Amino acid sequence: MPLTKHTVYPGRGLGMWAFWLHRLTGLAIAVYLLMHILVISTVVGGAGNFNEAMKFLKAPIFILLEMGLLAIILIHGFNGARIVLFDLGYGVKKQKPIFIALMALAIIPFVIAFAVALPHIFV
Amino acid sequence: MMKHKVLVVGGGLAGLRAAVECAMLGVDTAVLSLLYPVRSHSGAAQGGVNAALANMPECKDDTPAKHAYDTVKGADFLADQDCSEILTTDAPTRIYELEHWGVPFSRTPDGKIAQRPFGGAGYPRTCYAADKTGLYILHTLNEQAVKHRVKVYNEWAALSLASDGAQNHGLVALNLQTGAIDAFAADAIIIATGGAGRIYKRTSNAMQSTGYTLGMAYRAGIPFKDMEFVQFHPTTIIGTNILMTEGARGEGGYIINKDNERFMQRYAAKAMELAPRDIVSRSIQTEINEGRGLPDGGGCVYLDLRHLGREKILERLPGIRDICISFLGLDPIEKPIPIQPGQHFIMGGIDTDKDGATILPGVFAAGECACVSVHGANRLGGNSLLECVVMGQRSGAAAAKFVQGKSSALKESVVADALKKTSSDVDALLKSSGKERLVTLRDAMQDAMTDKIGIFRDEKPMAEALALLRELRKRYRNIGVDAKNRKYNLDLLHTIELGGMLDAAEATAAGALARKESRGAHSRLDFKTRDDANWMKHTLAHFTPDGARLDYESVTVTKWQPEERKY
Amino acid sequence: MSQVTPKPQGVWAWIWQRITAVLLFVFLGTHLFVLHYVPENLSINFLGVAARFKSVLYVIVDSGLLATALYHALNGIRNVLFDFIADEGKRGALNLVLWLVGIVYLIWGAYALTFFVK
Amino acid sequence: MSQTVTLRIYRRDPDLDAAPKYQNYQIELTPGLTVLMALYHVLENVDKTLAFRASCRSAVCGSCGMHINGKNMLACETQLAPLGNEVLIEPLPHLPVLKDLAVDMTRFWDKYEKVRPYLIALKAPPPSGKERLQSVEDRKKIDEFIDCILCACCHTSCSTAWWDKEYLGPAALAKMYRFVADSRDEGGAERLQIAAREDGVFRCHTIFNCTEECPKKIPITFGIQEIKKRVLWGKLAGRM
Ligand SMILES: Cc1cc2nc3c(=O)[nH]c(=O)nc-3n(C[C@H](O)[C@H](O)[C@H](O)COP(=O)(O)OP(=O)(O)OC[C@H]3O[C@@H](n4cnc5c(N)ncnc54)[C@H](O)[C@@H]3O)c2cc1C
Ligand code: HEM
Ligand code: SF4
Ligand code: F3S
Ligand code: FES
Repeated sequence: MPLTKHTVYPGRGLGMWAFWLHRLTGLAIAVYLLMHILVISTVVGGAGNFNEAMKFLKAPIFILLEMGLLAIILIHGFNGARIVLFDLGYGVKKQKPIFIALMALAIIPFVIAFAVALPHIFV
Repeated sequence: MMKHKVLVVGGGLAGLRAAVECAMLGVDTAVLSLLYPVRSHSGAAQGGVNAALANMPECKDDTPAKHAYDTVKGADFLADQDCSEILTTDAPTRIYELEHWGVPFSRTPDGKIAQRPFGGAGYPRTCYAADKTGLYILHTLNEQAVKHRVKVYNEWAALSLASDGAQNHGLVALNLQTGAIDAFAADAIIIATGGAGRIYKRTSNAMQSTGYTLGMAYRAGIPFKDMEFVQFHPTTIIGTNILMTEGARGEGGYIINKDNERFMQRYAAKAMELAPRDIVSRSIQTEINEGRGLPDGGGCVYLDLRHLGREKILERLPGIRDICISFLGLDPIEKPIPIQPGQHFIMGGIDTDKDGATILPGVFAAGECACVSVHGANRLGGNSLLECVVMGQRSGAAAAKFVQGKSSALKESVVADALKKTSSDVDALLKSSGKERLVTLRDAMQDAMTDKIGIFRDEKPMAEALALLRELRKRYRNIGVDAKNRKYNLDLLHTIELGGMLDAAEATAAGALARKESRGAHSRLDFKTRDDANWMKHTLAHFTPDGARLDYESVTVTKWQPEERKY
Repeated sequence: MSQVTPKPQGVWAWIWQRITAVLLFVFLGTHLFVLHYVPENLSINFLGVAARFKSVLYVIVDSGLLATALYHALNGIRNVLFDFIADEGKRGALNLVLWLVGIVYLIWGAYALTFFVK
Repeated sequence: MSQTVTLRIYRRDPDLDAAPKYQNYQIELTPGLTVLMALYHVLENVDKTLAFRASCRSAVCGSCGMHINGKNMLACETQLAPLGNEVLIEPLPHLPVLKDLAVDMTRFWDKYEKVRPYLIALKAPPPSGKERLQSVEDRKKIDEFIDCILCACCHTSCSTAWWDKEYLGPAALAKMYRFVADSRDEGGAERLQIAAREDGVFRCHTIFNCTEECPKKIPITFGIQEIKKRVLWGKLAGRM
């Protein structure tokens, strides 16, 4: 028998967006992690190859991407803290304000990192 | 063809309680229900269920006997007193049992089941669970049915009984989900299909409380008892007629007409809005009839809570406020609530004995559709849920006993014949080019019942209504349906239901016209007083193709002689 | 009433997902701090990395990160996929694949991390 | 001055239609008109083949859960006027459609039955035959969760329940919590075993749609989290 089709529930529950953010960022970091380990581990192959690869990655565009990655990690990490909090039994009935507060909090380390990275983007 | 020892029709309080009883006794039992059991109208009951538990300090010396007396007096002495005594004697056992099964009753400070006062009762003896007693009991009984693995045929409508005249062998039913018609062979059938409020235009009952199965039993030769006794609730909201509990007036609400007048002072100067239900209903109806209704002489008056103030409304009547906001789009803190009296309960129904047995062997009935009679001419609040669990249990036990003691085999051929006949009837209905339509006939019936067999009754309008209903029954033979597909065909279902509703309505009108007195909920303008000499008797209505044939049966009196009803 | 069939319980995986999450907060926090808040580290080159990999403390942090992140990431992927795979057999196969990937990565990563430690 | 609203209704008889059709019906807005009453108007006066479920029309029976303008709600308690000029009415998401707005609830009831939805009392009732005592405070603990009317609005808004057909889902778990939190229930360990299985509480990703959509405002996710916690401590203490 046929079902109605939805991929995302059309309601606008903040909790659901938090879930989707968490899931997509998690998967993104997971993919990145597997690549990252491979790339960095080429260091065992000696300076030549490694520096060759890294020079390529030093372009400002990659630093910007790096900043994007940081944002993703911060979202996932701070929301992860929210999930763990709920699993310990705290704050379940206040999920929305807690989400907003944590996301606001996550902006702080991001801004600092961005400020540090800024000079390298425009070299 | 499906086969069961006991087949319960209806999954409300009465049906589920009966099914659980049979299952606990080890009898093969199934429930056949038009609605998923938890959707039954029992879930709408708010106030509570009566039993003399003597749990509150104010009711330490309450007893089942006092409860029985209150019931008989409330019934205006038309109840069979032995039955009322059974009802109230079984009550504590049944309520404790519900508690053991998990009903989340509200509690007293010492942890017992809490009780509240209700109209017509000498003590606070209505056990309650917040303002959702019916919902919680219904769900708990459904849980017990799951526990005892009772098979449920969900969304099946019973259409006709399969009787050979001497005994019943099963029934024929329509599977709404597929549109198929099939037969069930069963040694015993328990009909527990609830009220018939939908024969009226304005009713607090659910859409599914049509009373179709009353007509089904009636056509199989089982008489109705006391159909003319219909309870009207004074305060149901306009439009949907959802109930506004008596608590709204209990907290101090006013009722006003279009001139802003608290008109109850003209009808019951002392009790005002808190006069008994029937009196308040009659007063409101008089105002409307005499052109002082709203808007501009229309069909309602106002229940005004504004003077109670925001705090009190939020604290004591939050449920009422929610209903007004959701269903009327108005906030009673700021605006008065348009209300009108509405049909609420039928005291009469399928005639049964004190074990739920009807005169047709193999057919039992319990709950609001049955008339034992414990409510007589007027039911007390909180006694109806009680009747469902007490009579549900008793009819379940009686059906189990009947099945176990039965020697003669089921005649499946009778069931097969019934299936053939009913199937061809339904096929014919689907194919029919009949000119008449559901909505026209139904609206005419509902209007006639509401206007002429309503709160006030009088010879002439009642005779007109009866004639009209007989006419409608004739026209019904020429009815057709527009939706031709089988699956989930609501047009077909509602059209079939109308047939049974017309039977119930006609019998109600006939009984009312014949009863020349005023008793309980039956209030005649031309015979204003109770007449025990001539009318202390039950009306029995028997089916004939031309309309009800009436005869009468005496009322059982054990301890209490009739006296004037004063509160 | 439907019979309750005992199935393998995913509770421990769930618990470890939380434990690794908390650990990651620490490890990843340190890792990112070292990389993003110390400006010299922003440009990655062989000498820098090799130098860091000589510091025992750093290697300990990154080893911890490696193990927890691998577990957390692969178990996370498993969680997502389990929403769509109901079949017991396929779930088993997926578990196996993820464990293999995890172990291979762990060995390879550990080898690289400790390469410069003398 | 009369105002009209367009009802855009999902129509499908799976026996006849390969794909759903959306049909428009114009309806005149009257004061207090609910979505359900508008549907009855269409059924009785415009299109008699329309199928939907309803009974109590007062938000207690749980029949009329539907997907209205993108959210699950009870048609009977929803006023039409604030929903705008065009109102989209579809069946509850991700349950097989029987016909039009009526869905096949089998899967939903299966989950309900799986959680042993009845009071498990191992000890006999008090010898007096009277009620088990329960303090007012203990009774309060189940206040919210006993209000469930099994309308399936929660279950059909939960993405996990959409994807993982085995997942018990929010309604069944809310029912489980209703017993877990009831001081009279003695099925604790048995219930937690059920909750701990692969199809149990640990498949909940705290999406919160269930809690958001429950017309009875039951904090379902809270209940699920409470069960998780109990299973967790049971596991850690080696009790399970
Ligand atoms: C708003 C309201 C409030 C009330 N409050 C109280 C109160 O506080 N206290 C009190 O004591 N009483 C109260 N009552 C009265 C009481 O609720 C009812 O009398 C009682 O619940 C009826 O229960 P039942 O089991 O007989 O029928 P119902 O609960 O109506 O169940 C009928 C069953 O029959 C099934 N059915 C119907 N037709 C068919 C068919 N053709 N084939 C198969 N199945 C069919 C339905 O699906 C349903 O499952 C109230 C009534 C109303 C309307
Ligand atoms: C900063 C530390 C981190 C914290 C606090 C954290 C927290 C969490 C938590 C609690 C979950 C469980 C969600 C659930 O079951 O619903 C989760 C899931 C997940 N995490 Fe993390 N995480 C962190 C870092 C990472 C990293 C570094 C990766 C990738 C390498 C990652 C990838 C994932 C994935 C793929 C999921 C599964 C998503 C899902 O189930 O929807 N996480 N995380
Ligand atoms: S928990 Fe709420 S949404 Fe879910 S079935 Fe119960 S009442 Fe409906
Ligand atoms: S929406 Fe579903 S995933 Fe959990 S919080 Fe509710 S059950
Ligand atoms: S019709 Fe009963 S909940 Fe809407």
